[in-house]
Amino acid sequence: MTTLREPLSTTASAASGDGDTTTYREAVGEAIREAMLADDRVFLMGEDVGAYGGAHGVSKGLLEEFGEERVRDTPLSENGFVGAGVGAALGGMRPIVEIMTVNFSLLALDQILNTAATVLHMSGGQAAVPLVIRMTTGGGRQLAAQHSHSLEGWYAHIPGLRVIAPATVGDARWMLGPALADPDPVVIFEHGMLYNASGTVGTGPVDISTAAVRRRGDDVTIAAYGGTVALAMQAADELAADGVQADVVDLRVLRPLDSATVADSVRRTHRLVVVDEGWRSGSLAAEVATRVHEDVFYELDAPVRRVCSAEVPLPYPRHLEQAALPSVARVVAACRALTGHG
Amino acid sequence: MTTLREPLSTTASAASGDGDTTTYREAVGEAIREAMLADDRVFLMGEDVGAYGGAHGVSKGLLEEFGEERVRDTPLSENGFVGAGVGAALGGMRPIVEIMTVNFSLLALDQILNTAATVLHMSGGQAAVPLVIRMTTGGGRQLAAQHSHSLEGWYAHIPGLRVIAPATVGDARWMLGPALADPDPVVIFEHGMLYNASGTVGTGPVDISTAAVRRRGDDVTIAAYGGTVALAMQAADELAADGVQADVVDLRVLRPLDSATVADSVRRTHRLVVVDEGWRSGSLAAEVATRVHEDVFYELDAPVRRVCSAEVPLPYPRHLEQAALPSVARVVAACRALTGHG
Amino acid sequence: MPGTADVALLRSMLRIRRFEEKCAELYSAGSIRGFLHLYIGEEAVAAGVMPNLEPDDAVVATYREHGHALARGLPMRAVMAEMFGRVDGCSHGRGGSMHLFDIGRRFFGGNAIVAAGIPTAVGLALADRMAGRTGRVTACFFGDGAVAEGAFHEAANLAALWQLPVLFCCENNYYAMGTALRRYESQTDLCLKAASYEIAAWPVDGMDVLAVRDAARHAVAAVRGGSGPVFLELRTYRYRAHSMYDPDRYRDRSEIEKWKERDPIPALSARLQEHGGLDPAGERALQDEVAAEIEDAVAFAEASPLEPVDDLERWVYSEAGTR
Amino acid sequence: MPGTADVALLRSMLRIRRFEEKCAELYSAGSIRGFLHLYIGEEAVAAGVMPNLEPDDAVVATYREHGHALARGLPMRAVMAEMFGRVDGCSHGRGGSMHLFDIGRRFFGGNAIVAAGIPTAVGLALADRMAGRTGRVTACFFGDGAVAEGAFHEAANLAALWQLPVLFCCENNYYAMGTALRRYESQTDLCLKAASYEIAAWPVDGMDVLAVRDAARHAVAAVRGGSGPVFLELRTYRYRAHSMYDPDRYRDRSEIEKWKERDPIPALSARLQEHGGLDPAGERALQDEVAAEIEDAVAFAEASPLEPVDDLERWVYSEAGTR
Ligand SMILES: Cc1ncc(C[n+]2csc(CCOP(=O)(O)OP(=O)(O)O)c2C)c(N)n1
Ligand SMILES: Cc1ncc(C[n+]2csc(CCOP(=O)(O)OP(=O)(O)O)c2C)c(N)n1
Ligand SMILES: [Mg+2]
Ligand SMILES: [Mg+2]
Repeated sequence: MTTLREPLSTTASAASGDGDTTTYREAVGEAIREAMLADDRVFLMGEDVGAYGGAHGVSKGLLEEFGEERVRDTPLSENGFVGAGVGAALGGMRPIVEIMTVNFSLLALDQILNTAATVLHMSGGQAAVPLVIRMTTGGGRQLAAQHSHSLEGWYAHIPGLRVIAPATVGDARWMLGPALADPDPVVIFEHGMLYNASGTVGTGPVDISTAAVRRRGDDVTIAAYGGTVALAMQAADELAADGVQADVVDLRVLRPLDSATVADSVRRTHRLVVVDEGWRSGSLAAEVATRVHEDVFYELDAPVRRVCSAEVPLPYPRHLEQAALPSVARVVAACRALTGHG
Repeated sequence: MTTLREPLSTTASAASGDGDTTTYREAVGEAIREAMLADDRVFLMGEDVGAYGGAHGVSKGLLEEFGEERVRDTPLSENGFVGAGVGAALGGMRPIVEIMTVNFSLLALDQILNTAATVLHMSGGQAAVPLVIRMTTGGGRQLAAQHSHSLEGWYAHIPGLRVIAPATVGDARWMLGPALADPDPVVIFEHGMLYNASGTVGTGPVDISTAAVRRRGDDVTIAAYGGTVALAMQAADELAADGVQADVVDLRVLRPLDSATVADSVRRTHRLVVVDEGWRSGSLAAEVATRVHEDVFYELDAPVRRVCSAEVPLPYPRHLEQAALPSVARVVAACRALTGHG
Repeated sequence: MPGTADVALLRSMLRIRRFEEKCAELYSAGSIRGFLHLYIGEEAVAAGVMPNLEPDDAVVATYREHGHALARGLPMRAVMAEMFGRVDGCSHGRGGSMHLFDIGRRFFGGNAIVAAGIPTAVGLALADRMAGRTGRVTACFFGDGAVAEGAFHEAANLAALWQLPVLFCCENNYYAMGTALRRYESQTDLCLKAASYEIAAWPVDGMDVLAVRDAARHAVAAVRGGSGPVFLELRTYRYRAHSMYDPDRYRDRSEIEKWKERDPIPALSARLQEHGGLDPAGERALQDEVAAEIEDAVAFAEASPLEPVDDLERWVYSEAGTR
Repeated sequence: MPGTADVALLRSMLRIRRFEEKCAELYSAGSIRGFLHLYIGEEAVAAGVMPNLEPDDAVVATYREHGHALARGLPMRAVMAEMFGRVDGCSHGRGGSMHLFDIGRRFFGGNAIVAAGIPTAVGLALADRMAGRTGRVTACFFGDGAVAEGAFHEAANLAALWQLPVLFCCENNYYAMGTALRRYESQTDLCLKAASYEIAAWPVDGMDVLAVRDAARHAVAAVRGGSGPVFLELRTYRYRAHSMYDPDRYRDRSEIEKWKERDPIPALSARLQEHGGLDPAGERALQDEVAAEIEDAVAFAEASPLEPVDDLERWVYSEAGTR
């Protein structure tokens, strides 16, 4: 497990004195707990969020604290309970619906795209859906071809949604509040490899509209999100040992995508590597790259490089899975190729 | 209805003497009929493909000709019957599964991604799925926010699938055969605005691995697919009147995406406009643009431009729907901006 | 003994029928576009169920929902303007025929994905339960075809498991587009599906508006009482094609004619006349009143402006300060 | 009277149990990774159903399918090598525990999306029917949890509507991960779901391998005869946690202990010994034989190479000339 270091700077909280260390898992759980304490309309619903304690242990203890009405174990019925979440949101509640993993979210995608994201528009502005959907994403745990997808890019394509991907313990702790305050549906991606990561909680709320610069450097920009931010940070360390200083942008808000922060960085560095665990073709990285080409083409010394997953359903054996996923080495190599330090 | 003109060149058939004119609808129907006559393993399955004649009239007459076993009306159960198609393909049949429109395909996406596209890999090469899935896509008929999606880009993101988008009557007629011959799953997108288009049938089969250059010009490249190819051709006509000659590339095969043909064109024209009916952020156009930036960055006079749909669920009223969709005027304007003829 | 309530039912059905006949005309004329799904023949269902609901109850419907919108009390003007795509439409013109909304009247659309409104209804009922708004009902209308979708089953189980106040109104018109019920369901007794979730379920003659009204009254009372969901299978028939695109080749004309013999409008009218609840002059007055309302609605819709193109990207996200 | 067939059942269950006990050990040792879902406690189901199937029949299973793979006749070596992710694995090492495949033996996986294998099974049966391969059966295994998924319902309707030769084997172990059946199904009699599609359905004591074998024999015969699908609800219990990640906090130890009293392995062993089908020496020999087979399989798996990294992108598409 990679431990994320402290962000060097975030656009959010005035980096306070709260130096408590906790895990990402606990940070998410605490965020849910706080929201439920603060607002009766908030409840948690999903497969095994209650008696089991959450497939990833996030909601352990919440059933005992809040009871079965507000910590609602559901049947295996992704389309059904996500749809019920949409209805409950229309009915004035503030549901947090957990889809165990992004892999199963395909079963609920109709409800997410065709109803949750769309009903405000097709009702001419009447039917807002203040729904939060959380799901685990990503590979790296040898869960093989059906349990390792990284489909954030698809969700980031859907008008009407806000899509966020907390990569730090602080963001995991503090982005849920603003997500629940948002009048429209928000999808939160939690990378499965992050739950055990520990870091400082800091203070919140964290703003859910902008990317965060996690490290400053003038030679190359590395843009990443979710599970790949840690890779970017490690790559930046390795590069620094060679005298190459990388700016690391944690995209963090995938829709509406804050490409302006990336473009600003590129204006200084003139080089960009985008790291994305999605399959390369049609990846979110393509959107980031395209926007940067569109916006700051003449600032670029070379075309944007992408470090993505190989275009293969993730294989079970570790050596093949690791070869398919973005790695520190591949990020470093891409940066070196751009900076001429190859 | 826009009528597509004859392709100036295709990489396919040696542009034969067959000058028969027919509609896109009839061409698809005839392709299915021919395949069913030629191979007992081929059958058609989907909602209303039989007694109704196909929601878009494509399969009219096939039930009468082939009977209920081979022209199989299904319940409204997209996940179920697409999954049954996967199973039938594993069992040695060559199913053509029709999903009425891409909008409903979300309900079947689990079967498509997690089983159809993945089972070959996760079985270590044993379980090939020779399945063809056809679906109607796109907007333009005032069908509003839930019936007008253009999600080709999502399917083009999925390893294990081949994704094709016939834009001409000839491709509609001749791409099905090779799709059925493919040992792996092929998804075919038919744009709803094309069914009434008429054109010459030509001869086949048409190759399903390469893009087709539909018109030659040296000043700017317009890449488009499916429903937007006709816009690109019209835009090229308008530009020609001003002395700007556009190369029009019909992408046609969206996965594996033949970006090499686009790059080749850009090497001559040094300018690229990508037209895509998908919502702009995370569009297939982003992938095309990114690849061109990656591959021929130094050939470009200016960043690639995208003409996509506005990021809004399509509204019902015609004036708003048209404003949201790519248009000839927007394509022309993008080309003019690039060629300095603005 | 028929009373004014029964005349109101007749009026309700007539409004729907005449409204839709006008819509068909306007479709041919090009004023209405996109998909248009007519409810003609099925009016007794919406007209019979709706009077049992209170303003605080909620309604979820499908793309074939003009009847439900009108019976729920959406002003005909706003519905017609929506058909035209004008700013005074009940969905501000954005939705059209398939997406009629009026949140103030707790009319939650207008969902054009088959069966997709059913989980929404379950969620609305869940919200009522969790917020302690006891006694509220959410009525959800959907077709026979929707029962084949997994979404129906998932939602039915949730509603029954959590004992939620949902009234499932399955409008069985025996066809899903061009596919007859017996050609797509292995077991055509749809009440059995509900029963397999322990949901009380019963069939109702959907061509008899009084039968519908009475059955729905009992069902609504049960749901309101908190004993969990109820499922009504309302057996009815669509006279017209599925949509304006449908060549309607999949059924015999004689089948349609047979159902028309049981048309709920003349049946109720005859009954009322027989029992003295309405005389021919009263009936004529009713017809005239409805015709005038429709004429007024069309004029209203025609006069209503189109939304400015500059507003295209409105309502993708809530406007600041909405909540 | 017990016979050699019954000893074979005992062997089959023992192979599964010991194989999985070894896997749990190897998981702790790090040789097996990812998800590992143990079937321990449920062996009587796969062991009892499988002998009724012929080589031409097909099997579809879930992520909890070691038992089904072994009972179907996949060589233990190939299954163990797959657990290790090695090239000699039955899925060439690509799949791991959740994706065991052997198309030659018509074992179609190993699907780890709950309920997603059910439509596949329906399609396999459809292929048999359309290709005129009468008398073939497709057996589909899935858990109680899968019944809540829409996919089950859509597939059940298709199978019944088209009278396809599918044997639905619902392994009801009363839990979907940590959620008890009564907490997620409004009606816990799962046979009623099947019945609502006109599918013959009956419950079976899944802890009694002879009962399973006999029930499955009748069911397979019915399906083979062409009278459409049959649904068996096999009542059983999982002794271990859902997966190696599961802290198993959601049930009482006493519940587990109660089910263990009905463990099918000692039960059959006792029965065999009582009726003279097996003596203590024979039982010891059986145990030794199984232990030796497992030892051999582990050695085989350990010796099998890893696939070269350069082959990473193989099998995303079929290799030329495959068909
Ligand atoms: C998920 C989905 N699949 C297909 C369609 C296309 N479609 C629209 S209505 C319809 C038939 C629905 O039949 P039923 O539920 O009986 O309602 P009815 O139209 O008869 O009122 C179909 C297939 C759709 N809108 N949504
Ligand atoms: C569609 C889907 N949702 C959730 C999961 C996560 N998951 C894996 S197994 C399981 C429980 C399944 O229970 P059941 O069907 O009873 O089978 P059992 O594990 O008891 O054999 C869950 C929730 C999944 N794999 N697929
Ligand atoms: Mg119907
Ligand atoms: Mg279970």
